[in-house]
Amino acid sequence: MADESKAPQSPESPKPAAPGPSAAPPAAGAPASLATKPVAPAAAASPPVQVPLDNELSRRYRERFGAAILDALEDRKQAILVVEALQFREVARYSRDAEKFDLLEDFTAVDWPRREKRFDLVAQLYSFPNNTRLRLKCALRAEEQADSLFSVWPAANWLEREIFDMYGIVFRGHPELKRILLPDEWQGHPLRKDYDILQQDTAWVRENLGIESGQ
Amino acid sequence: MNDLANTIDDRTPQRPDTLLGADELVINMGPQHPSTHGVLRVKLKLDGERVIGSECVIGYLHRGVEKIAENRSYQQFAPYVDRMDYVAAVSNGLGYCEAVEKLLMVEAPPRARVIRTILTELQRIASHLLWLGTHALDIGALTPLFYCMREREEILKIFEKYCGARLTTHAFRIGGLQYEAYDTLEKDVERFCRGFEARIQEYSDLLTGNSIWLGRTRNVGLLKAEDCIALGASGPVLRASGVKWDLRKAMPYAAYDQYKFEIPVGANGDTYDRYLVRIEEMRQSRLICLQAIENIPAGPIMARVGKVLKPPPGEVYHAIEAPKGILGYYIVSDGGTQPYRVRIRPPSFINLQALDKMIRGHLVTDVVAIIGTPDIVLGEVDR
Amino acid sequence: MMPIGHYLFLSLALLLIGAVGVITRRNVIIVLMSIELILNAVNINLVAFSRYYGDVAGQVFALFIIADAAAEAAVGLGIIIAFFRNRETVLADEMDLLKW
Amino acid sequence: MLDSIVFYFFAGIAVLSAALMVTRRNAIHSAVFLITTLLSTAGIFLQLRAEFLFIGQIILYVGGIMVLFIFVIMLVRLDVPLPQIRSRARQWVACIVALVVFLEAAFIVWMSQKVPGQGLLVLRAAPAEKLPPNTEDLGKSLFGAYLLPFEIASILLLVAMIGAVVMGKKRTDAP
Amino acid sequence: MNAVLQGVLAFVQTWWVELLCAVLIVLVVPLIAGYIVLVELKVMADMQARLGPMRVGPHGLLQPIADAVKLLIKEDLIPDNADQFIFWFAPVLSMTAALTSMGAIAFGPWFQVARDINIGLLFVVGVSALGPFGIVLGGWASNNHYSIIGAIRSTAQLISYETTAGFALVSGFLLAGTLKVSDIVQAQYAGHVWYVFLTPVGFFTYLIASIAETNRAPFDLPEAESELVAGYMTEYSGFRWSLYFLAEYANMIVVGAVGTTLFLGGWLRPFPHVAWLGWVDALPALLLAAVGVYCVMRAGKQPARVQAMFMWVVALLCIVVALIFGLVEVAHASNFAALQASHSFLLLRSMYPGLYGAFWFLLKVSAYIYIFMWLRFTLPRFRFDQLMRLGWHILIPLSLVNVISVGVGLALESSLGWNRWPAMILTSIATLFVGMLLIRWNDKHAAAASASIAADNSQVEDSYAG
Repeated sequence: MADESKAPQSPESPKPAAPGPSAAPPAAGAPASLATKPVAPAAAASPPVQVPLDNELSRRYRERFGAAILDALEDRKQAILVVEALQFREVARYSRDAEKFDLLEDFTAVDWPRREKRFDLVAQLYSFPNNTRLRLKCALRAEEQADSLFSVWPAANWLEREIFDMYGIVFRGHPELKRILLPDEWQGHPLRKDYDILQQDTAWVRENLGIESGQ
Repeated sequence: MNDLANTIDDRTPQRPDTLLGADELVINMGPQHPSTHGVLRVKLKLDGERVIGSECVIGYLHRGVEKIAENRSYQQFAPYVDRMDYVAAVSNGLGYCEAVEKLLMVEAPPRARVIRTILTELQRIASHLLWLGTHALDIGALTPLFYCMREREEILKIFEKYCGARLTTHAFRIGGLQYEAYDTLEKDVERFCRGFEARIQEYSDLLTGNSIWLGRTRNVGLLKAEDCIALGASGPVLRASGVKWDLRKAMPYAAYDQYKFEIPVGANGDTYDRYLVRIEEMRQSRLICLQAIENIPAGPIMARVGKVLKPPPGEVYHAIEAPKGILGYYIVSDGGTQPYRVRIRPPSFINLQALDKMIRGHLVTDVVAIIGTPDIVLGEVDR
Repeated sequence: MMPIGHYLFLSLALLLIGAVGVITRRNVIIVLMSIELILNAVNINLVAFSRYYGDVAGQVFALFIIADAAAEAAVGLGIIIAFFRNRETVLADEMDLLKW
Repeated sequence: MLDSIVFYFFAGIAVLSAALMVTRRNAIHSAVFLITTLLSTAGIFLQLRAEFLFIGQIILYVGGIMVLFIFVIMLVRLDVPLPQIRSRARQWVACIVALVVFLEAAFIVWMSQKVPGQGLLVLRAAPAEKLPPNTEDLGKSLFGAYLLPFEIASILLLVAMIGAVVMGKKRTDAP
Repeated sequence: MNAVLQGVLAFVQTWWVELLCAVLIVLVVPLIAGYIVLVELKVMADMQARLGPMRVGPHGLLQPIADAVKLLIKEDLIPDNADQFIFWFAPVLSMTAALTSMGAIAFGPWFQVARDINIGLLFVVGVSALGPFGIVLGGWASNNHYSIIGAIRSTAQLISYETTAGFALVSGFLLAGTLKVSDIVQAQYAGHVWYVFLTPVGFFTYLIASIAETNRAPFDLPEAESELVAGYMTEYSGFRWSLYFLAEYANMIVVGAVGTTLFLGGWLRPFPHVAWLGWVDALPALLLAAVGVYCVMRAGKQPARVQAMFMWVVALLCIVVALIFGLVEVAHASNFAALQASHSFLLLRSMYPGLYGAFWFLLKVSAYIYIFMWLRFTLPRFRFDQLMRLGWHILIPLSLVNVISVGVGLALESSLGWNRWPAMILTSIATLFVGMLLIRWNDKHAAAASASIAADNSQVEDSYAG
């Protein structure tokens, strides 16, 4: 993450309406900002879209993992659990074994460059027996490594490679962590917010494609 | 055998599991290979003609769709999703529009939803037809391809009449539809559906009972239900392995809750089952279309959404049953006019992961027979 | 028709070339091929005499020799394959084990 | 006249390609030259009115045995040139053997000249009309006078086939 | 010098018919092969609800010529690491083998190069057995994995199916009692029956084996496009490629001709003994005339001058040939005493068997090749082990049993004095029964084998990696 230093003047600027860290959607940044949680500021007229989740499911998780469950939310009727990063794999395993969330539907990341914990990992789980979905989230610092979910769901293999490719997040315990969509020698991680949409690895393009620019 | 091996001098390395002890052969299939369905590259490690390992090399078609999404407004991005699974553009559009509608907390009016259902089901048939033709071609049956293209053409003509485009249709808008159904839509769909049953029978006559076809596809590329779920494989691949599960039934969207249809399942999860499941799905889609055109509700086709979409901050995940499997959209909004993050869960990408599991231990010839069965579209795999 | 000596000299030439091949080459497969060549030289002899005496017996024996050559090739190549699998070589002078 | 042209044509090709066969480094090239030799030998058979043997040579030798050779050469990856003879001694041995055999043959030819009318260089062929239809005649002797050798040859082939299968089979016995 | 010249002249004088036939074969076969390709495209199009080539000439009639020109002027590539000599030599070998083997085929009672060769059909089979060398050497010389795999596959396949074809031919030879081509046809004429009716199993095993020998679908694994790109031909282009291509089609003609000669009555017209069917002989003249007239009608509508001119040429050719046919037919049928003395009349009359024989022969060969095409567009491709299983577990035993049963039938005829028909029907039924048993037994084993592969697959240790 050589470009870590560039993060502050990141290209979020093309979005004038982009809120600062304090106004960030509460769900995503939860671990860093427990205090800002009840804000839900902008939509004053309409009911808040994110409400705390308090049902059987979340209680079971809290009971099992205690403080590791940082937050439980419901956003547009979709359940979200925010988990301590170190406990992420354990929670995932518990979800698969005890709560029967047997399908890892999707696994991805979101970049919040202004936050202290920059990356959110987001896993969408689905349970065949109960026909319900659950979203697990955890937040990571820029240089922090995550635990690979590969041992829980083999499906995580390529998904984690893609996250590594696009965000540069390293997964501990992944059998073969290398780029998947971009060429192996590519510099930079395109889905980070500080990677401009026009930016590219011109050196690679020049060398391998024999043209000045891919644009 | 062990002590025999010891009498041999130490220079000779022991490689018992390769043909004649010769080196493993690494064969490169693709990206320019006639049967890899696009720019997929598979490196096959062979012992003789038997596959002992494989690696998919993808990304040749990577365009950074998710990055583009963060720099376009919600409406502007909609045409881009058509370019992912370009043989099922309508389904992609449906998933995206519904996801954004969920994010906006609006719902498309009933008429729009029914028309969406009709077009999406036609698209499913078209996608399966293309799959069937190319898959049969991979196994060496030339003729079904042309029959399939003939029927697909009729569907594409309906699309063309509806929205002017055949392939990348951009048929739907966030909040409903832009175009009212043209006058003879029902009639066209009905004519197609009425004739289609006989056409499916034609393919079945050519393939289903053909003993060469059976020999090539039965017990080839087996994938057990547990493996499917562990690897995230969805859609016809999952159903062929015997899991009776379809998002259209499990979590109905559009207007699927109004129609009766069956979920076909396979018994073994081999190539033949995947073929049968897709054939049966075409029949079911035909039935859905016939039910839908019987009663298209009147009313508006567009919900009230503003010209500028500013969804409240938050996030939503919405998935539909695309022809190839679960097509999911995870959209994060920061309250602005552009999505903060759009994550697309491409069914092809995740189904492709199961390829290695399917082809191990088979012959190279079988790889060709198997490679088509997850029904991958590289535009979607690479995005 | 030419006198039979021509055929005999042709046969002799092939036989000699085959013998040289057997002695000088290290590659067992080429040694085997040289042996085939020798058998072939013998065939020419037999067929020529068969023609010159108007008797079909020579040709019958030539047929037997072809059958024999086929058997020899099959067994020889079988040995080579078995050997190659164990030793990864086909050089005659490296085949020095009586047992493996 | 035509006869001798045909003979020398085929004989020349046979000797030339036989020589090339034992000198090529690449086993496949050797095989190709051996095929050429065998084909021209087949031509000589035809010139000798041994039609059945001609086609037998092509089908069995060329179409069968040589295909087997090429198959094995490809299978064991012998397409790389191998080192030639290590010692000069062998070349000397070869030369001496060749010389000795040649002298022997020349001596026999010289000896045979002494019998009048039967010398190898003057012995002429039986007249063509004396020859019966080749294929039928061959068949009759094979299944008549030579029935026992024929059966033995077929048993030999069978044994060879089984032996080859046994040796060529991949050993899968567990330790 | 003079002596040599005289020798050559004498040679030509004795052998001119044979030489002419040989030259004709070498010149005409490539053209015919080109048109077989066109017919194949058209048949394919017809079966697939399309039109096929339509651009060059009316209904694409000139397409083969355009293709040939394209192939000839294409750049001729030799890969860097290829074995130059063998790469050059292999396609020539294939083509030579295919054309040489035509030498012993009788396209009608006259048209045959090696006329009195008493090994007859065996020559055809033997020389076409050289074809695999062209394939295997070409594949090896290309220095390409696809090519080598294609070459190895094709060798194994050809050797296996040659055995079946050989046994099938033996059953025919047994019935005919000779190897000589013209005698085989005469035997069928004298016996009042085509041998396909006496030994149907022999014919069908030969049919299947011949499809496999010519590498046609569903046995086209050596060049299976979807797996091996183009198999042994992958690295070939331009002229060399077209040599392979021609060899393939020439081989189709060869196997078709062999099958026709041995099982379908060679150049005999259907029911040659039935006098009142004589009007059938007028068919070729009428057909050709019709084609000629059609060409004349279409010539005016051609977009390009060249095309129109070519159409005229084709039309003229057809009509001239039709006229010759007609004249010969008339001369044969008519009985005018006045004409009997005329030299040209006698010449025409003597041409009759040759011309009509060739017509019927080629018609049967075309039907045979049509079966090839039909199967190609209907069936998927075999897998290699299935192909081998079919060859070794079903076809070879079946054809072997068939040889024995034909032998038994002949023994019944000669020693017990049975009629040929009942003897053959009885033995054919017995053979069919054995065939059914074989197929059932094989099905059981095939299921077991594929199940074991499947089991193997699940055992293969894998880490989901990659």
